[in-house]
Amino acid sequence: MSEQIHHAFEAFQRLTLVEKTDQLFVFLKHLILVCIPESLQPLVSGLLSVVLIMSVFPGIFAIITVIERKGLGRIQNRYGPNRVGIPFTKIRLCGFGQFIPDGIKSLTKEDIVPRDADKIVHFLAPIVMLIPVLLAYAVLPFGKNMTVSDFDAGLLFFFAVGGAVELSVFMAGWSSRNKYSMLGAMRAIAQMISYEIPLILSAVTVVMIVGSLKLTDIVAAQNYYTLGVAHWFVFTPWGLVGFILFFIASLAESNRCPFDLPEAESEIIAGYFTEYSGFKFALFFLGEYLGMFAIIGLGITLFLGGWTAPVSFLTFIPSYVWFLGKMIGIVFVFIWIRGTLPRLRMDQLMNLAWKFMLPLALINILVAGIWHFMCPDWQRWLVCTAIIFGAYVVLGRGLMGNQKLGKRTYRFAE
Amino acid sequence: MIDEGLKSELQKQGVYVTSMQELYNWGRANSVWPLTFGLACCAIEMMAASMARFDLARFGAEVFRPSPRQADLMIVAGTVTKKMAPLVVRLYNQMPEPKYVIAMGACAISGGPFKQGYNVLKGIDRYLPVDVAIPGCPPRPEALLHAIMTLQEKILNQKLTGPDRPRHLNADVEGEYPVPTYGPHDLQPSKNSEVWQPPPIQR
Amino acid sequence: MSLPFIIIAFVTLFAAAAAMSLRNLVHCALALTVTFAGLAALYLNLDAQFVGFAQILVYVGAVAILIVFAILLTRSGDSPNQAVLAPGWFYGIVISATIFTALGWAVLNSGALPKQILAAPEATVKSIGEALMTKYVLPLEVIGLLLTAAMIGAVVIALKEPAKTEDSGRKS
Amino acid sequence: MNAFAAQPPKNFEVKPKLDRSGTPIGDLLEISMGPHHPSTHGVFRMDVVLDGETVVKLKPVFGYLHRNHEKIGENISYLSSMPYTDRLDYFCSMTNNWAYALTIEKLAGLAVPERAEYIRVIMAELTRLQSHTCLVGFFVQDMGALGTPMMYAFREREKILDLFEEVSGARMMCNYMRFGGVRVDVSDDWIARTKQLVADYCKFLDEFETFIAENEIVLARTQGVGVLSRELAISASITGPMLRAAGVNYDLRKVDKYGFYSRFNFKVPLGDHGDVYDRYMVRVLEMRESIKILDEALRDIPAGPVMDPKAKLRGFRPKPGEVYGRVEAPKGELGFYVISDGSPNPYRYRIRPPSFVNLTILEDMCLGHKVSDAIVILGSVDIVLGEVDR
Amino acid sequence: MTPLQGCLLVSALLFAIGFAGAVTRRHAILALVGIELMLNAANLNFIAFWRYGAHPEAITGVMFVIFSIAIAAAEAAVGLALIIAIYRHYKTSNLDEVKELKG
Amino acid sequence: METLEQIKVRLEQALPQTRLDILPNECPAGERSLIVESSRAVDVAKFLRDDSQLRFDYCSNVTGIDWPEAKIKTKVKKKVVVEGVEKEVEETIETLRSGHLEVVYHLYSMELKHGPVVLRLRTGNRAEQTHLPSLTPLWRGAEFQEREIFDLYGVIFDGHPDLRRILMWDEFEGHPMRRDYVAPDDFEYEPTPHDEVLDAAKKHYPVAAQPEVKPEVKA
Amino acid sequence: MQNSYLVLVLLAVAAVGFAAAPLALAWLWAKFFSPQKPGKDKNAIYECGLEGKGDAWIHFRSEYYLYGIIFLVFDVETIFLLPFAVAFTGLSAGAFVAMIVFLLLLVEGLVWAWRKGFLTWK
Amino acid sequence: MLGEQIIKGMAVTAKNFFGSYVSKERLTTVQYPEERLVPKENTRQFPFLVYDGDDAEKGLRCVACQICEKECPPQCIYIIKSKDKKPDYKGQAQVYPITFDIDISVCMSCSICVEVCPFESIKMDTEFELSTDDRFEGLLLHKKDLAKSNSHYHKVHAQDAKDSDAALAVEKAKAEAKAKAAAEAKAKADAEAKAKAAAAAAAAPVGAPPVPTTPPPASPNK
Repeated sequence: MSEQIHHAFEAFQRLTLVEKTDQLFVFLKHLILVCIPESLQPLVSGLLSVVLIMSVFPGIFAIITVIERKGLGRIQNRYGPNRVGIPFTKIRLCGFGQFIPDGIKSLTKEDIVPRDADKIVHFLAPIVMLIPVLLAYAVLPFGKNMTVSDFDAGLLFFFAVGGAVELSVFMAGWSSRNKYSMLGAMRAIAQMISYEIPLILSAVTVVMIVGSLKLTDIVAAQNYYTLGVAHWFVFTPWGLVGFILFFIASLAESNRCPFDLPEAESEIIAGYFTEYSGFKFALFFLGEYLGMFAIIGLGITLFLGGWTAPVSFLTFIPSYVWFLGKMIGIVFVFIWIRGTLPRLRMDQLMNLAWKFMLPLALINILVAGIWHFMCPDWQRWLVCTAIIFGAYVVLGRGLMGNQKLGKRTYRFAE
Repeated sequence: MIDEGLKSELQKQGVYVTSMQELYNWGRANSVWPLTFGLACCAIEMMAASMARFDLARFGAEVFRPSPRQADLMIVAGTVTKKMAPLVVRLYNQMPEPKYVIAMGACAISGGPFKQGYNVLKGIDRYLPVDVAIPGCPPRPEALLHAIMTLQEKILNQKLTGPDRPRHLNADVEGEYPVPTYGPHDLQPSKNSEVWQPPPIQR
Repeated sequence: MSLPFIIIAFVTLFAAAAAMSLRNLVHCALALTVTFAGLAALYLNLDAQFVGFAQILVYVGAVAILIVFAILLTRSGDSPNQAVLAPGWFYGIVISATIFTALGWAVLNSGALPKQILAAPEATVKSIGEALMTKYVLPLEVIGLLLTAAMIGAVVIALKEPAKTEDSGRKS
Repeated sequence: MNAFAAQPPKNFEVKPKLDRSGTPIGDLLEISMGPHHPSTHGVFRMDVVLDGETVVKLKPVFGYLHRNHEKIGENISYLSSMPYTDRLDYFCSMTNNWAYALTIEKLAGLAVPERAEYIRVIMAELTRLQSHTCLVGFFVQDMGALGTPMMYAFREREKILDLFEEVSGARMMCNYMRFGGVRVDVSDDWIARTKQLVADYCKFLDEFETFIAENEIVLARTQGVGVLSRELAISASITGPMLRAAGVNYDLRKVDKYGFYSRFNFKVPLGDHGDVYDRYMVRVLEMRESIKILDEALRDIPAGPVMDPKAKLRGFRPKPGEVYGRVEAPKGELGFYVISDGSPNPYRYRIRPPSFVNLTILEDMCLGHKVSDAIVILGSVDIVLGEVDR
Repeated sequence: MTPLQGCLLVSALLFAIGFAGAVTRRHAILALVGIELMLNAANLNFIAFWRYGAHPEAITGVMFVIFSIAIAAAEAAVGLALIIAIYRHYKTSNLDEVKELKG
Repeated sequence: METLEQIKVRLEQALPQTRLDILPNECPAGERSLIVESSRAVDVAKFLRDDSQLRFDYCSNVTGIDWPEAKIKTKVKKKVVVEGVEKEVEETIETLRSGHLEVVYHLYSMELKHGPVVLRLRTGNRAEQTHLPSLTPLWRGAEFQEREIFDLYGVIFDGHPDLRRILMWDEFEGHPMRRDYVAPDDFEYEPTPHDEVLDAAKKHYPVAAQPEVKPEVKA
Repeated sequence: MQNSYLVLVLLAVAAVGFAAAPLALAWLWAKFFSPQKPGKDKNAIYECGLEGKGDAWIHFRSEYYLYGIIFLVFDVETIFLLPFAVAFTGLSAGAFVAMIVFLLLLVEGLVWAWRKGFLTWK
Repeated sequence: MLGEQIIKGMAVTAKNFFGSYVSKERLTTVQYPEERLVPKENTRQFPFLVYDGDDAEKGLRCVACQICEKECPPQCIYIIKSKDKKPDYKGQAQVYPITFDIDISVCMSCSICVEVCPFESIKMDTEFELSTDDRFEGLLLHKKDLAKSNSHYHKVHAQDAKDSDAALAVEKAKAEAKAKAAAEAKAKADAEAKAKAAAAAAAAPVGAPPVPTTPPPASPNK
């Protein structure tokens, strides 16, 4: 056994410093694994990964809630939470401790289950919500050699479990037996199923070019540099469109503004979790954010090169830092959008999904095919861009122009 | 004779309970989520308090929850009419414990300028246990911030156990307050004498 | 017959039984979802990864939703006191028990079943894709036709308009 | 078609328009939106019947803030009613004050010094600015924006409130005007700062318009939603920006020429579609016109007293008679109808609130739209419950 | 018992459960759900035979299941649409009542 | 705009057998009003709305007024010959005013931008003859205001499409804006007791008689 | 292969644990310190402060179902599209055309629904 | 172009976000307990009673005329007059309030009491940090809570206080001049008559409040 440890160390020694920082966690895991009997290795390996996921992402969630409140505050010309820090001390930490009292409070809040509610389903809904959300993390490559389980059909797995979130939302809304919850649940399902198709179809283009559903393969396909700039798929016409479609669809899938209809505060109170109090409500919050992180992680993997650096001279930064950095960056954009845009209406939401995004995603598949079959020179750029742009204009006009939306001029009476 | 080990054990437990109490109170005090609930003029000042100039968010209290299930604090901001009073009480009842009430403005405290009206409740404290009252018509947004700080102070001084523990920790105290019904001229009953015990008129 | 297989099979069958016997239709649908998920797990257990995930995608993600919709779209008539079982349910049970007995007997006593266990076969997505686009192109197109027909048919059936009356007026 | 031609009012029988098929495909869902609802602007309640998400019936329910203004006003003196008018439309205490003061001045035949009239115009237009700004903020929030437009609106409102507070002593409940003038004179410094604010306001409006006015989502949510025809608007006594958005040129500042509005050069923006977007844009354009008025008023304000020396506050007993006075409040025509019987208290003290009357056609505008639209339409009516229920 | 036999037994039991449900429950949706279960039981057989069968290198079983899933989905869509249509017509989704109403 | 007299003349021509009175108004603004008998109110209103010179298409304000029975003291100047000299003497005449409810409509024209014409309708008395025709079918804007008058004054508008209580709750009895409405006694506690409060409190607590209204010293 | 599914099981268990542990903690807290206080109003359905009228479990409109169908069809389509996409790089243009035909068949249904106005949410 | 305006809108929020780090204009928060807004000249919250000098009891300007009590719209002032009299700032003997309560749980901060007060004795304070959990006693301000010195008045409303002092000084001067004139006029009369006249002059304003000469152009003819 000591020999194995020695081997591991030796292999680690051979790496450069950059690689060492990059592979630190992989090495540590490897180190632990070689110390235990072989029969237990899969279990321990899984446990280690799970523990890492369960500690990192909920932690990010906690911080993000504060960052979101502070960021929205800044957008709105104010400070946001800045007085709560570490308990028992006077340290304020610029308010970054705000999530601790929120957590304590929701833990100690009374839990109310409505009399007429379906109590079992009402109880199960928040728990069921977390399962698919966390399962989705199994296939994400967080860094170089840092994929929990690299399935052959990893992408399909992601979409498959992602689709199961609808059910928990439905469970929550239906079991509460509240009209607002019910409306929220129906809206949530209609919205999620509508945006799942563009989400999948926009990812199909990447699969076509890479030729694998393995997320590690997809990252590897983007991990080379020309003139120091990475070959991320977002830098191709089809990739850009795919990324934008994926981005919009992921906003909708994670119920974020401007697609937050299921919990539209100004219309249906709090949507499907109107009747949830205490920690169950916090679990929905957690589930929603973890789902958002997961789907952003997938978006990064598909279009933004996963854990790779955008330019070659930045590759010294560890891969997991890139991944988390990109993820948090996109979360910032989500927050930014939330601070800016009003909400769509239900029919507009559906129109956008079915009449704009779905056709565009299908055309994008065609474009990806053309891209593959055309010889790699400037012509294919031109052709692909032209097709996509034409489709965008036509579909966009169909979406906006049908109702003659636009700027107006006004009369003035003396 | 208590031996030393038991004594230290007890002390440890005391410290444990105390620190838990402090943590509990600290958590509650710094995460007071109000119910989105505006009645009248004061509601505008309540909104102003959550806006950029005054920024209620600094106290971690900007998360206005539209559903009473997720709210901790009911800011009764404005005139409570008799037509509205049963709804206010019901909303309060539907909030989970621990919950607090701030009566913001003269109307909410006592009916204020409108107390002569036939449809105006002379103070929400006839039906609900008011924790903090803010005078003013309407109170300035800073006054609301001050009230939130007063409330936080009050929460921080609450005991977790013992006879003087707050209402929500006491199993013997009812969790709900009776909702009045509409009568021919007035609400029935016109007050909840469990909550409302005014000092006798002396003069 | 590994332990995971037994557990999964038990859960699946239990959920299936629940789905067929619970009173509340939504509960039935949820139990059914568990059955589908369990089946997917069985497929995974049988090394059919793609099929397993496809099963989750289609059945848990889509068919279950459709069933839930259908339940919500057709309630109100069913009062809870009504009998949930059709008359003659007893015969149904008997017949299905008979079927199971016959099948079980056949399975356990059949000599035609291969006895040796081969190494786990490869059914990668790539191989499936290649097979799909070469050998199975015609079925693929037929399935496309079928799906389109099913979609149009279902839409027409579900949204059939009994009478053309006035337009719904102030629509946005 | 002449819009002013006598039109029969809309049919009151509102047939629940169900589905394209004519038969209900689903059950109708009865929801009461409010009184405790995040976007009914207070304790307003709409009993909504939904078919799916489409509104097939909508009954407004009032009275949750019925504070008996009129009864109290009949039992207290003329002067004492003045602070109560602040609390009618609690965004616009200045215009409420003015309407009441104007009515009593008409009743008692009081004159108002020139400077006081100018101050009134300045205050009223500042009020209009802040009321419309807030409305626009609220209205975008009703559409689901997370408070950001509202925060910007309130940021500007605070600046105007600072000016109000400096003069009258209170942020919202100014209680500033009196019969025959205004309570306190404004300082030159104040006028200078108001000029500054007015100059800056255009910048804010420009920024706000880039922010929201042509945003695709806002366009999609507002254009063609909640259309109000000219005929119905006139028949239903709609006033204010709502009426003008429906294309009727009727602005009391032009029609009645009260105050010194005839001296100022401003125009009345009119909409052609009468939908939510027009109501929003008419308000925005009105703000720009208000800025013009303010510019002129702040430039031309004369020196002089601010109170009619004949006016007396205490023991005010007008001769018997009755009068109806009205001004163009930000929300529409705000009228006071006062009957005096010669005693210190009015015999009848009636308030004609604009938003109460404007709500008449809420149901007509909402029917057939989605529930989300109902919220936006309600937002575009711009109600303030203090005024609706009084 | 070989793993294949286990799979086949589970499949048979599933089939029986589905059949029993389809026959005994009054509610039309549950009848459909029963049929769906029976289809799934068949799918399980396909996979089991592919996995433990004689020619696992040929992926016929998998392909069959994929097509079968597609067909089952189409069947569910049309079947549920039928139930909805029946419900709209008869205001019940109870099979017996529908029978009675039909006369 | 035509004067009220002209309008009256034209109305009487157009609608014969309609009794119209003009109520004088002493205040400087001098908005006099047209009293119309309730049976012809709809016709008069229609005329006012549709006449091409009047076009009162905008009903701004609808008000209810309660006039309970009261003794009205009016001072009349009389010429009396006292000892051969004609003298003007003021004499106070007391007349009994029968109680009634009044509804006042303020009509304007948006098209011609003139107004107002004040239309007054009176009920027979305050108890049972409280029916008046509703003008809501003519001016939709009167809908809620008439409902409010029904709620607060008890005037029943015939022909109103949706006459329900609007401000008070449905179980409410009585009409609170009437001048004889007695508000519920709920001034149980007032930290600064004023006379009427203490009177109310005395009624409320008949047993524990309250001390003098304002005792000398407070402890 | 089997081992990689172990992680899934572990994750699922962890998810349940992650949800259940705080709920259990909250339950313990309620048990020992802050007692549950159910009541008539508190456990009634929230409806803007009014007493609830009518049931929320109503029969919904079939428009929802329509989207369900189209979703299902496209969802099924993806299980054909994904293997195709994976094999795409090694396939001929003919196979690509075949897949485009397959897609066009589905798009035809979509276009039909679009034309008929079924895609318009009502 | 679809999406163009959305991006413009996002640019506005981005401008505000980054602006909040550099410009005060884009970060308008006043962090209340630590920072405070600059008090405005006319800000009013709740009334207080002004007294001159150091003794709250002796220097109180209020003469319990009860005008404010009558005019207060929400009826939140409660006054009990004294039976005896004490000299006011002009030296005239005046009644004074034994009890002067203001219920700030009712007060609507309208400042009508200030306007109608002929004696410059009730003014508006700017204190707003009054939130309390004691609704009954905590919000009923008695005379001792209400009485605040003139210097406090100067602190909260500098300009107003100056004007008010000036008006009082004029009045005082007038009263003195009047007294002097009266004294001179009466100088020729005999001692008894003089004494009588002085007593009468002092007693005169007790029944009705004196005619004010202060800014509110109102005449107390109640």
